[in-house]
Amino acid sequence: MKLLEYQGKELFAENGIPVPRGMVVTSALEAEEAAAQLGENIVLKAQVPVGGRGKAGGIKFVDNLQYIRSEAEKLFHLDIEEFSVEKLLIEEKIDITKEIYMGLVVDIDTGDIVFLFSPEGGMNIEQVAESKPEQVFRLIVDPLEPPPLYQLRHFIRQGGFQGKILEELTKIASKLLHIFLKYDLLTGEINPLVILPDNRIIALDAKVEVDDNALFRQKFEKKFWEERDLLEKEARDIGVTYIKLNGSIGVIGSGAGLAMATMDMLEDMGFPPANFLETGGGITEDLMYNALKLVCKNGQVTGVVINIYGGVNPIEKGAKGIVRFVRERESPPIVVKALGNKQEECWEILKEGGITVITSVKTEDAVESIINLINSSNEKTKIVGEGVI
Amino acid sequence: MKLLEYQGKELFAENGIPVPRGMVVTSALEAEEAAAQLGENIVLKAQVPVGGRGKAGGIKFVDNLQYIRSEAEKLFHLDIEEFSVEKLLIEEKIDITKEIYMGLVVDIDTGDIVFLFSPEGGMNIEQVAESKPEQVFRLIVDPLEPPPLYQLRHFIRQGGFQGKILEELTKIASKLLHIFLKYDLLTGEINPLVILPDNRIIALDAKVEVDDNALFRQKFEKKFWEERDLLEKEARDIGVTYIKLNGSIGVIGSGAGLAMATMDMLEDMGFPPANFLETGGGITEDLMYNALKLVCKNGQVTGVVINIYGGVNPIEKGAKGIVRFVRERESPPIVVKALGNKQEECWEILKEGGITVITSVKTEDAVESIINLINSSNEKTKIVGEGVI
Amino acid sequence: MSILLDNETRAVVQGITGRIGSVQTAWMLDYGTKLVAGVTPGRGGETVHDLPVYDDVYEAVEKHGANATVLFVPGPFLRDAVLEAIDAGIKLVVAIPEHVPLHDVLQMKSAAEKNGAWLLGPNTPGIISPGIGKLGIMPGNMFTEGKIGIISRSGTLSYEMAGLLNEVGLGQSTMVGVGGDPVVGSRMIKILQEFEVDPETEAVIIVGEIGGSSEEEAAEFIKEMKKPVIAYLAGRTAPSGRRMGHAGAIIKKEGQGTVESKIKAFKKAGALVASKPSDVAVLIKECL
Amino acid sequence: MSILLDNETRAVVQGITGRIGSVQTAWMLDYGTKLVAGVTPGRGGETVHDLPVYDDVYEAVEKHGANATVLFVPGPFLRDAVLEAIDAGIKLVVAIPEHVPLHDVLQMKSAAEKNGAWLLGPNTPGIISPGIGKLGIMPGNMFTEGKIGIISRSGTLSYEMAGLLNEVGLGQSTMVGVGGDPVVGSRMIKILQEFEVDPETEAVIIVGEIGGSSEEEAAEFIKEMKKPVIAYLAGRTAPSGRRMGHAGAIIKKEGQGTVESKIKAFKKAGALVASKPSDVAVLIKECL
Repeated sequence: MKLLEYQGKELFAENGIPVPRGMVVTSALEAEEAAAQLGENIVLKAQVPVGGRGKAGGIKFVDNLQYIRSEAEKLFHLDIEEFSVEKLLIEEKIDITKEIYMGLVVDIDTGDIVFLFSPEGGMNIEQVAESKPEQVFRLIVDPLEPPPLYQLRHFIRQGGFQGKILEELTKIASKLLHIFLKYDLLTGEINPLVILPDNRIIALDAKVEVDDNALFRQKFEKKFWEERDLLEKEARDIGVTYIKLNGSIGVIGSGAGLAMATMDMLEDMGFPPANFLETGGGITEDLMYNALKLVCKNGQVTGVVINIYGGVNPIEKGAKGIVRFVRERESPPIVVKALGNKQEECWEILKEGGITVITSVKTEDAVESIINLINSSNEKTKIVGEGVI
Repeated sequence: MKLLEYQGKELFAENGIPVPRGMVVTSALEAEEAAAQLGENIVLKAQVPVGGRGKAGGIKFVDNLQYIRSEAEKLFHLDIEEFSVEKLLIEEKIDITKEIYMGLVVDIDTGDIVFLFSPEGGMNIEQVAESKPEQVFRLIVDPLEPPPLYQLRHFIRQGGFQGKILEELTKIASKLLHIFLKYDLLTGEINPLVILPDNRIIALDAKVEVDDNALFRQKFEKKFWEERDLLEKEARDIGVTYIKLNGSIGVIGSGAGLAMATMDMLEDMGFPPANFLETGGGITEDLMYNALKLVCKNGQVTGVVINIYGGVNPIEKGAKGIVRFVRERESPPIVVKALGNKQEECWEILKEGGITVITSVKTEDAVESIINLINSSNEKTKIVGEGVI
Repeated sequence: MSILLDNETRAVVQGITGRIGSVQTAWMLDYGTKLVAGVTPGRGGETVHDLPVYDDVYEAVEKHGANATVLFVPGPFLRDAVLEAIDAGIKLVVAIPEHVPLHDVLQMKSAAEKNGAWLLGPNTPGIISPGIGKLGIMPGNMFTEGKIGIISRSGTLSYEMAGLLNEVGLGQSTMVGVGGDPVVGSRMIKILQEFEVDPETEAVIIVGEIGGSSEEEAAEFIKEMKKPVIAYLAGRTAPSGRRMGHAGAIIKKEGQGTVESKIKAFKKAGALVASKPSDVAVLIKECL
Repeated sequence: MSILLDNETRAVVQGITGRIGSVQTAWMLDYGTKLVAGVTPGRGGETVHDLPVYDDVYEAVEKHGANATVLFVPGPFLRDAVLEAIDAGIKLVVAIPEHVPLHDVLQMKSAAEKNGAWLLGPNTPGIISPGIGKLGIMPGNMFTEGKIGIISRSGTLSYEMAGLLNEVGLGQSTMVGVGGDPVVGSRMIKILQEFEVDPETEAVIIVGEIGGSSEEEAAEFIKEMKKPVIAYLAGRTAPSGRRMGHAGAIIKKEGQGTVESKIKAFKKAGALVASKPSDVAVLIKECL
């Protein structure tokens, strides 16, 4: 779960990392009122859960209060990577002496927590990383023995800082690490972290992503900004993972690998998948019923391949959900390939319900079967049509 | 700093260790009111900062409310090892199935934190430790890597427990360890920790001692129960350590070792010390002045030996304090042995102030000198006395 | 005959008293797995399917010489259970649960590495050595005894792969599910090294997926291997993954983690790459 | 010539910018001590008595090969400063402050032991090797160069002891203040072992106190020693059960930690025991 900038800054401020004075508004009128309290020079920042906001025109500097309202209006009408702007963060404008990069991430490849730091932060940090890799410092953090303050000071000192500024940066690094570990973050990034002319240091941005799997022990408001689609939001409520794609064949798999393999084969056969849907191993009757319903809500779907293995739950429970769905609702052609514990009971239930069952182990048999079903039903429709004419 | 039982139990309760229902009272009348809320069977416990309270009659069981007041009165008139009883803890009486010992202490000899546990707790734990040492289990706790819950479970299991009771004991052990480390305890002991007929587990006593040196970061109310004497309390305010003894020669040393060596020599010469007083290395004029004042408040004092070395502060500062004291107040004979940085300035100041100075390195020279001074002043008194008669 | 899970394996089931733990224990026992005890704190003294239940793993190690564990402990409690097992000296830890917080996974992984323990998962179907036993939730009927090793990031695809091998008469020595999470306890390359020295394994199948660099890393070792390796990779049509902000962009190397990059790495290392699971069975026949 | 503090010692002063740290640095420099830098976080780039001040110990190690440290950091911050020094590879750590929380001492001690570093203190006057240098607050004028080693729990008594030796013409190789707190970083026995193998030390004086078992433990090693050991013990008249100062001097249990028990242990081990400090100078003359 990605936090919006203002939420990330709230988290920073609560944990002692200085941020600019600012307010969150949801209308141009509120923006004007907020600006009046913040002073003559302010910044308007669109709150969207994606990067590249600056380049998309989502940040406006205003040095005259009379333009606030119109500039805010412009931002509220912006769409940034499919996200509409619903909130603005209005902040005092900060004079900057130096921009620094400081961030903690999990390196998925190595399974390490990596503390990254560069004295050359800002918009072009990626270029710095490429052209001056020696200016990006890395510290591997052992989650069982996180580095104490003095090791962080040693780490930050590599950036060429000393004295009071080094001490202040070290304290911020320590707080960022504390936040990262305490709140189960996947990313905790400050770019830029800026030094002011009076040597104060302030986090000018906040990029914070929380581990969804840790939300049971974290008290964040659950706002799932990453879902760009209503169906994807519905999927979470059902308890499955769903990603909408552009093809016409619905796919339900009991594992991500199997679902992806099915998608790949459909693509190869010229019938691209309409979605990715993974149920996980704990398939129940309701879960399968709801998953099918979700897949069929996509109007493009002309057929569905269900490819499942019995895992934690015996497999015949899912079969009941499929049969219930077909009985209760108008359904496109469905082919089910189901194997594993209690597979025979499962097949029996499906056959009694009139569902096409693949008992072989080959996923391509299921893919071929759904294509045949769709083709023959298309032909039938054609014949019926002709008959009518 | 030792906490009283009820303070220790408050600390336990705040941190999730179950304790009996109870109230603290300061009069027999309050005791009666409290008992009325706690039920028919109650226990009255004198609150004093020393052990052996039970044997001294400091605990009374009462099963009839009409006797509460008289029993409480008796306790309030008790003196236990020089401590008068100012507070009583009144608790519900607990039915006990089994008494357990659980405690954390610092082993001064090895510098280890030791977790002690015995399934045979209660009043006779010391006898158990001697006669059945195999029933007292020890776990060395590394302060840099304290044991997690599962290692504590493994430890407690040695006592022969399993299932729900083991789980509950493990949780209490974990909480006790947490308290010990979080609050800078020197001792954190529950004896007895009792199992009730319904398998609940409750801490029936609490022996908690907090490290005085850690009080700057702990928020305990500062009540220094260990001081048995007004002069000892005053010493803390001045910033020195003072212990009253039974002899007649006041002793001031700039280190504990030197002060004790001086005491030993006085004793050997037949002039036992009146006190132990250690200033530490940071002697200032005021500190020395106040220390002398404190030593001379003891009416037994017939002379004072001051034995100091320049440490963190140059030594002449203390000399000024001594001279000021002698000028301002009526003073018994004083001998000063002072060495170290700026010793010559120090001697100069003392001699100008009319103080006997020992410039040799031998403490016995100072001891002999004060004895001679006292003897000659006694003779003078005698002569004067004779003259008067 | 097998790797990691063999005739010396004496396993405990952590979380045996739970609904899933109890059912899966029965299935593992039915399959012939040598389970010696169950562990659930607070439930010591009970029995489940005639196995004694202990309060901690230490007791199972002391009394039964347990050396492996399979965990059905709920996600939030998994970390402590795994750390305990490792602390008790267990050298094969199979962590079945999914939805485990990533920071917990990192801690488990760190502890396993420091103590020289194998950690499979989390989010793994487990490990099965047909004819010996299984520690996990895979349907036993999908596997047969034989000489092909399987390493899989996907549970379901590993079952499919075993089924396809059975059809061409090739059984499996061991199937190791490394786990489907972004970060898992054991890298593919380590498992591959075990299969290379296992006298009873003749060829190895890698069932990979998009994301991460585990396959690319494994390919580095394939270059040195004597045994044939056949890979299948799922996810060609999956939409590209979510980025991790600037920091992710910095540490992520260009051109890694896609099916194309993985295929390229495997081919360069001399492995055969199948375009669908059933092709693996065809390709492997050619190698043996 | 000396133990622990010798001609190879290149020391930093942690807390050099404080009032006491600065004054004591001047005195240590006056005494000829090889100090290479000061350390105070947040004060990097300054100088104190011409010594460069760094923000961390690592930099002093990198730039000057520092291998020892003396700390004048206030008690509450001492732990982190000591842990940093040990982490930076420093092998001789002299912790002067008193009033350090015991739990902090235990952590410092644990870190020193794990990393093979000497920790003297806390609550120590420090260490002095006359003719070479001193890391600590002892008055330099009380010591002279020579061949007697001193181990002391008490700062002031160690000065007295050195002064008494000077009077009979015996200088000191090294005086090690182990610290007056109940728990200190280094046990007497370890220092004794160093003196035994130091070619320039001919005899060792132990200045002990009531409380603890450090003297009794040291006595175990004296049995095996070739060099003569003379002990003096303060506190015969101290009341039992009372802590004598912020020092560790407290008699805990019956028959343990008393002057009598320590004298008995020393005599049994073959050491000479003096009944007052000036007797030590007499006894040592007999041994040499």
